[in-house]
Amino acid sequence: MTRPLTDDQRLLQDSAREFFAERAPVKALRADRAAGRPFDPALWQEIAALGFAGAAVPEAYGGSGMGWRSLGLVLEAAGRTLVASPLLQSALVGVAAIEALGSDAQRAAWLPAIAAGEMTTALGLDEGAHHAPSRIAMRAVREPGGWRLEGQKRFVPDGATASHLLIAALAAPTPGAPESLSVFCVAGSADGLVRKPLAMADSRGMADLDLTAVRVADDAVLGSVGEAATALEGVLDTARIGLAAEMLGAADALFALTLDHLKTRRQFGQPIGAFQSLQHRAARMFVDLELTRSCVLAALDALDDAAGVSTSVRSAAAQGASVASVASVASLASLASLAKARAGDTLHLVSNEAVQLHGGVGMTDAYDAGLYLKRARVLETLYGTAGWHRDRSARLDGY
Amino acid sequence: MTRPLTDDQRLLQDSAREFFAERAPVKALRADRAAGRPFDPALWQEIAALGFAGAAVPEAYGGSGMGWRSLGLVLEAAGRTLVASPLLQSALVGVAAIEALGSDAQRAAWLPAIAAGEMTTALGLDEGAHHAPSRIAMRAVREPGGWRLEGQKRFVPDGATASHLLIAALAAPTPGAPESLSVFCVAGSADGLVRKPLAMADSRGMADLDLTAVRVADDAVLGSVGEAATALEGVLDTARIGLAAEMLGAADALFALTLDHLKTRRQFGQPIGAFQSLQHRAARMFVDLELTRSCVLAALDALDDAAGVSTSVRSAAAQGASVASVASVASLASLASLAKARAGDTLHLVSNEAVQLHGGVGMTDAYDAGLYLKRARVLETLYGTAGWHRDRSARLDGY
Amino acid sequence: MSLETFRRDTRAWLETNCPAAMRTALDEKEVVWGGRNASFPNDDARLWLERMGERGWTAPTWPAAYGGGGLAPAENAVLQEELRRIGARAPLWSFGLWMFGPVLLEFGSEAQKHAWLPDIIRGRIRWCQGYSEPGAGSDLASLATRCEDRGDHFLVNGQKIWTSYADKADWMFCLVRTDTTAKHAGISFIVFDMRTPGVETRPIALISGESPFCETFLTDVRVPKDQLVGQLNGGWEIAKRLLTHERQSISTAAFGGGVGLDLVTAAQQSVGLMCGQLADGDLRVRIAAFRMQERAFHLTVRRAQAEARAGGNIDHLAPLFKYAAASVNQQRLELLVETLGLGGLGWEGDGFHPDALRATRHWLRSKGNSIEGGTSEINLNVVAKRVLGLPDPT
Amino acid sequence: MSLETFRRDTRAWLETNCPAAMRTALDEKEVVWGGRNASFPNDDARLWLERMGERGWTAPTWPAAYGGGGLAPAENAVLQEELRRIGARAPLWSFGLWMFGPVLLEFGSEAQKHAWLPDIIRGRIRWCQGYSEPGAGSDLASLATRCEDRGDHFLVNGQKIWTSYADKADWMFCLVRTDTTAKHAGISFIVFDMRTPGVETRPIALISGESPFCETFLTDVRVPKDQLVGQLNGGWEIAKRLLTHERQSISTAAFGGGVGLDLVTAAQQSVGLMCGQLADGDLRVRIAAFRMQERAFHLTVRRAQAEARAGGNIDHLAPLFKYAAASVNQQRLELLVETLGLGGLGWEGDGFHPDALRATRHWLRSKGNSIEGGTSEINLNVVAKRVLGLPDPT
Repeated sequence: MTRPLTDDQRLLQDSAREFFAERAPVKALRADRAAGRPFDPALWQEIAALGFAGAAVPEAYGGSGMGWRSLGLVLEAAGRTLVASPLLQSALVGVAAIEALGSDAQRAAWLPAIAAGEMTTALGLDEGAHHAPSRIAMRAVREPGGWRLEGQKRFVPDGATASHLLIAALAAPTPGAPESLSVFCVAGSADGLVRKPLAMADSRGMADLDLTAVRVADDAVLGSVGEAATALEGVLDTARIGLAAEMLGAADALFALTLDHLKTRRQFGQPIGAFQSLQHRAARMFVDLELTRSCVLAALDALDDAAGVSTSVRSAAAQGASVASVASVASLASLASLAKARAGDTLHLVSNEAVQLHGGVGMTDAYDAGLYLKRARVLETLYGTAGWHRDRSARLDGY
Repeated sequence: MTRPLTDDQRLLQDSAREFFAERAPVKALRADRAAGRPFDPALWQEIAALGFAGAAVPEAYGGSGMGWRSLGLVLEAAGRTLVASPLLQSALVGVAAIEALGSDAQRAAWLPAIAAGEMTTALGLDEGAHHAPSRIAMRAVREPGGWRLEGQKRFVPDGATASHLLIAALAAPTPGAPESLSVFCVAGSADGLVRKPLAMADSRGMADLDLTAVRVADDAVLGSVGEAATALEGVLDTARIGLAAEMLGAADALFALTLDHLKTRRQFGQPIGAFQSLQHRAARMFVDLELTRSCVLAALDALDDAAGVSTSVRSAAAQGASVASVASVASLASLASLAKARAGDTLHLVSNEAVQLHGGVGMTDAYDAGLYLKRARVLETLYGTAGWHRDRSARLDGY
Repeated sequence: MSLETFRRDTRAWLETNCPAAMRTALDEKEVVWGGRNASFPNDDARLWLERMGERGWTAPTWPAAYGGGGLAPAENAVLQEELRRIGARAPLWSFGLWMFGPVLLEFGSEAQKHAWLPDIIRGRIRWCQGYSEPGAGSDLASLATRCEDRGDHFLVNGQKIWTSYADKADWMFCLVRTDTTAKHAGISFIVFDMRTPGVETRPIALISGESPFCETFLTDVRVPKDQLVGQLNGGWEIAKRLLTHERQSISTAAFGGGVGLDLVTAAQQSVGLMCGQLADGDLRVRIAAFRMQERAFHLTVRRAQAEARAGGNIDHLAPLFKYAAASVNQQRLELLVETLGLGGLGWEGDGFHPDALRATRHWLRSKGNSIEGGTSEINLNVVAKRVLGLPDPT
Repeated sequence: MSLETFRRDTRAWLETNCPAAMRTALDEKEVVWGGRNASFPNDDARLWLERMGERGWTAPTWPAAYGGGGLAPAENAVLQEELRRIGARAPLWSFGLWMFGPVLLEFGSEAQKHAWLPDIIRGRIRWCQGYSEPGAGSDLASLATRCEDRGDHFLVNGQKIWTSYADKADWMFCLVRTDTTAKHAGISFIVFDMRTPGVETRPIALISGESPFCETFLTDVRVPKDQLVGQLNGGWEIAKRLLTHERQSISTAAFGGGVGLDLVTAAQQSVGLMCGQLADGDLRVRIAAFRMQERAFHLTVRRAQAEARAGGNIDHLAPLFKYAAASVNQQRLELLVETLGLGGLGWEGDGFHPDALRATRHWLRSKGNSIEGGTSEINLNVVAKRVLGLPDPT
């Protein structure tokens, strides 16, 4: 845990930052917003061509096999300029779900398609405005040769645009058996699926989904029904950690913008950054950012470690679950909550301080601070607020 | 609610501040601490002679009948110099308990004695280190002509020195009837009562009490068994509000001490109070203090109003409980929690900032800031921390 | 006339003259701002302004000589009570009434008062305020809009910013630099018609999607010399007076006071309960802490009002109000948006409850509360220096 | 000698020479400070210091010429690993080892090194640090203790404060003013024996009841001229180097690191549970927030260590550590004391659990964490100016 960046990772970080700064600066978000589209499909093809879409996909499946930390660095770079591409939902969440839950056949079918940027996914999990993985009502009913899905999903990121939807639903493996969470891969064009795009404050694409008698075949179940519940938590933790990386990038870039303003804006005959109360506020933000960075990097490392562990555990499954792997799962959950909560608090603080320290100009739509503020709150809310993760953290620690 | 001070109250405030500054400055606390006594009995006689001990006692019972707000002003003045006299336990809590629960005969017997400084009381309520009025285990068992008390009380303020202890215990009015909280007046010299003085960090007197087969007569019950539970909440709210007044006084005086230091201590060629980050911290403390002052005054007013209401309700009891009085009880509880929580947060902040802004000298025992810090935490904890009252406040508001 | 008689007459007049539709709560969208291009939500609103304006009761205490109500303070108190009694709407919102009028009464010439006050009172001219500049925000006195004496007129060049509704206003009152060799002592206070050639306005889009403020560009604007208010280079004194008016009106209005959703109700509906308490324990604690802070603030406003009524001095509390009002409103809206979850982060459309969309916009707009009319930092400076007596650096 | 051989020999030597009693956790009360009046908790502790001192392994990397261990960094790493492996106690705590020694090696004359380093290594002389003065705290360079050149000696007059254990020390290293016309460039670094006539110490009672610091009064103290370290008026450079040593040792020690009660356990025992969670929901949330902050801090320390080992530059994190370590420790102890309720606010006596009494004293002592060795304010200044590049006021 907490390894310094390797040379490869440094190179990747530099090239990702450079790429997004060049090809998808904040003004690209403005252009997308003006055009009423959540993101630019051409940009996604470039992202995929650079190997970012397949960063966490093993080489055997057509990915670059760089691991979660590397993907985290890419997400951090994307966060810096508020890029709202399918990276999070497809390259992170989709890949994590297929890796963790899917069969070998599904991995072979879908992972290369995601890595190539041809297939995009969106996880349909929550059914209300708050993250609540324990409150799923969507049902999958057994039918001959397949399943019938009935229910609604709300605020699904990329839900209007993804080629495939990964729908979490309650299902029983056999009639009468207890229901548990399972995940179904549903084509965006499926009959009975209605996608209603939502105009969010941050212009990122989200949609409500209505599923009425949506029929899927047996091979649409990721893995098999009844086995997903625990693994899904791991997928969500992966999502939270990747999201935290994106948030760190956004906070970091916004802080840099703010520092720049403090150094150049003059009032009362000096740069306002010479006023000690503002200096101390900036210094405290710096402390928060560095602490957050440590949490995000440690959590990404833990994902890579867990990937290693789970591989070895898989091969040694006959000997039973190892204590170490249980401990590392608990610690992964804990680290995921730590990273998401810390990134949430830091981004919250930095986004509010950025507007305030910019004064009037920070209130204008023409200036970027407001775009960061709006994106900040959406990211803070997705997959659990800081408060939700503090609560979870206490529960994980047994108090 | 929120009336400006009357001329009488202003006069009282000035004379109380002057008296305590003169007769009981912080160095008197140092002398008491050195002498190993919780307070100076001679001082208590002077306090009583000035009418402070009977400030809230009606004139009919030998008090000065000035009301709760006036007593609050005296407590605030006492708080400024950390006076640890029986004012809080006797003049406030004892009087409130006897007023609210006692029979006419008990009022006539005890209130004049308290006002004269002859009788002092201590409320034995909590049985653990945290305020928890719903977790009382002390039992009062019916015996012919009286009651037998069995149990323990912990951290009773003035518990080692009060002439009488007001012990909250569970008792059933008739054999087999459900038990409820009742309050018993026990002489300090009673057989079976063991008082163990505690050396607290703030040098204020507290004691643990062991009651083993302590026998009291029927007339030791405040009012009658089974009727105290609701009224006791009101007594506790009175205690919390008076305590908040004392805390406001302590915070206010400590802030003044700190401001003075900021104006006189020089580093880097100027008074440290010229540094903007310290100016802003001082300004925020000022805001907190003023907000706290408003809460304390409003809560004291509400006590006086409730005293009026309860008198009129008592006379109009035949017509049934009025909606207004129920509302005002709820609002009194809410205001008490508001005042105690706000005073707690403010005193916490001011006491920590005072030590920090004084630098090294604030860490020395010879300087007063540390005495305020220690007293602060004890006052913050008594009758519910700020967190406890926030929680209660949410419960009172139904969420 | 005794106060009792005045009350009886007033009540009778209001009974007759205040249309029923004007006795309902005023929605932001139905506010009447008056002016040359005044728009009214309905005929009753027009009638109500005409009737009140005619009696001078839009400005009850201003002298009758200029069209004001000429009421004594005690009479005005009765009038306000009677208006509140029937829930009457304010007939007119106006920077002329709130800001420019009071300083004109104090600093203007007799001719100026006669020229401008009656139209303010009747709501016929809508005013805006030219104060801040791109380079002069918190440090307002560093303003640079140049005003040159050209013999029979002034020539004004420069740029103003954060001018509320400049695009809808008829006239501007404006701070300009008439002496570049002095800072505070080189500022003058002038007024001019927005139709004057060389005046251009451009609305500023805010992060909330609204555009209540404008940039105003002044290029070779000719201003007649009798439109200088007060002394040449004496404008800073007027400016300070005006800022006081502004800060008071901002903090007593207590940002978005009556706005929208109740936090606790929203939380109970959106978050749900567990063991009888809000299911999100962390949010619950923060809501409780906030509500206590909000209540402490309201109690402080009430205490100050009571003390002021009793003749006490509450100057030391003034900078506190603006600071605390901004902070309380911002906290409330942050918590409200968090309580609504992703439902509180919509921009538009059917997917969101209209109240939630309104909350989102208010939340974004509230970020300006601690900036406009004196930043929170400036208010803390004022508390530190003027109230607490802390020294300036040497 | 190969590292493998070194490890084998070291392990064997330690096996033979480190007494079993010295392989247990070190309690504060059993720390060996050495000095002329050294006290040892037991004979094993004395033996352990003698043996380690003899090999120079109390200062493993110092040159053997002065009695040090003369080890290469890689060898020292092996030694430390082997010491950790058997859980060996530090044989000696010493400001001489941590602070004075390193600067003496850098700035001292050959004669001075031979005079003082061997005794430091053997723990025979205990040193204290004369830095702060009543008028020179955060602004250390304004120190005023005068040091006059009297031909064959210096004459020193003044007062030092916050001198750790001055009452128990044998010698002091001390900053003095040798030129009153320059601020930083008028400071020199001298050392003297505490038995010199005119040196008086007085312990300062702290709010925690302990007295680890002293005031030191210097009245006509004669100091031989060869006890000037470095150049006359060149003391500030040494001072800065020393402060860096001090801050590093403070923040890596991470205030009260292994101290006392576990917060969660204490809370569960003292507060109780409701619906499976701590009954005090407000306290629970604050404990959770704190523990996450604490963990974030520890992860940052580890990240910095890993980056430093990999040759990365972590200078920008240095002022952060002192600031954050103080804040984390203070928060922890505030929460611990709150968790213990009134039981956490005792001073002494049977009425309190010894662990609780210790918590109270630690809580009070922790208030100094953000003051000593550079206040939190100074650290934030350093972050703002040196790390973030924010300007000084003009």
